Amino acid sequence: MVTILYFAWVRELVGIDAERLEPPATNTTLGELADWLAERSEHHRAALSDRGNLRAAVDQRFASWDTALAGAKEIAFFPPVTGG
Amino acid sequence: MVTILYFAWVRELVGIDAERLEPPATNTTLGELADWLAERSEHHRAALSDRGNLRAAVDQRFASWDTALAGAKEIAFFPPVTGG
Amino acid sequence: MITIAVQPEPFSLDAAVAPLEALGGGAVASFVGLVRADDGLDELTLEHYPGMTETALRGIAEEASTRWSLLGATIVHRVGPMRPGERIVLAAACASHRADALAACAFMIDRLKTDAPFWKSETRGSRRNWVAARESDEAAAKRWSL
Amino acid sequence: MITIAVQPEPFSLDAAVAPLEALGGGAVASFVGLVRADDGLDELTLEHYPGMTETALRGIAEEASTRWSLLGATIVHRVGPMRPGERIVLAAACASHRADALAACAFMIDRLKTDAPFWKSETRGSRRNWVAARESDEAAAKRWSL
Repeated sequence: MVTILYFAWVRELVGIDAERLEPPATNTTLGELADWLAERSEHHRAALSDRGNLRAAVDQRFASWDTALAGAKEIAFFPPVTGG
Repeated sequence: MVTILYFAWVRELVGIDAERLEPPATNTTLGELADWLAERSEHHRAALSDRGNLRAAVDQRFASWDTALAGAKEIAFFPPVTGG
Repeated sequence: MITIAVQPEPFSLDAAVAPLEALGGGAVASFVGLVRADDGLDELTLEHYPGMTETALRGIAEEASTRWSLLGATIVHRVGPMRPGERIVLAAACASHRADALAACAFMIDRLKTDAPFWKSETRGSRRNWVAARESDEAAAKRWSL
Repeated sequence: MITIAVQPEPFSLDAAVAPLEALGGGAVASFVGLVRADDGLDELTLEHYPGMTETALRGIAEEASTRWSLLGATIVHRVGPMRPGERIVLAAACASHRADALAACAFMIDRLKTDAPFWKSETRGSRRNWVAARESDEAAAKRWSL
């Protein structure tokens, strides 16, 4: 099982801030997982389809779409950051 | 009459912090005034002879030794500054 | 000495830099980012990623300590709702030489803009919108790339 | 808005930057120089040239305001005797953009080291000596020459 977290407008579009899921083993990269999640609902699709405006972290580290997910426990999707 | 001010170790070597003097009209530059002042006493000489380690201001503005003194009211001699 | 704080409460500058000033370094540079009252802004809200935020801020302060000769670095970042004029963030560095403290402070605030998981939303009357990331922030962060 | 203070009293950072923070600029950079306890220093004493000091500091802050887009600049410099760990000087700048505030702050403290009439003497036990000017300060100030 993997914990999926959503932040900022990604969270608002998905409609939930977290979910626990068992992604299929065929999802080996972060990009593949995002594609799979986008199929879960219209809300997921709206939040996750514009990859250019989406960022992610694997186990609390910023990650690119080709990052391998092997062993990942917590994956987060969010907009480009705007702190400071 | 011109007010001459001394600061820091220049003040300590001269032994006074200020004096009011009427320099001869032949002192047209700051450097010439420093030479004339150095003649006033052994203390003045000790304070004002090492020109490389001496700085000055004319009417509260940093000035070089060739600065013309025409009309100057307040002239100060001091070491290189060490504030901040 | 690295100090990281992520908190909803306002912070005092004097209190935040006191531990840095006690390190004997002689030079403390700090940067404070405040909420601007742009276009009638009523409230700015900072959302963050608890856990990852602290790790990211610590990583930024640690990298600053690697790149410059520092005695200490502190980052304080508020989260939650804030009003115009309130402080959002503090990045501060203590060094023996002022150039190190100033450069490290500039580095930390630049990196913080792109490398820490915070998101700003703005409220004006009944309207709320998410702040878009700025390319100028990406460019500012990249100038520190080795 | 330019604020200059030359005073024997210690100063609060929060109080000193509050007027800058009230300008709505969003970015306040500040530098604090402190007395280091070098080689068993007991006391540092700052002598200055009353009148010229204020003019020189104002000139430095005004030049910073000319070179960068600032909403305000503040310099506070203590004079008289100080103990290790005490603040000597604050240079702070407020801007809409952090790069302006940071650069102006660095400029002011560099210039202050060479362009303002202050002289430091150090007391260790019964010995007192005048601090010599440093060539590195001249070099740091010169890098801002246009």
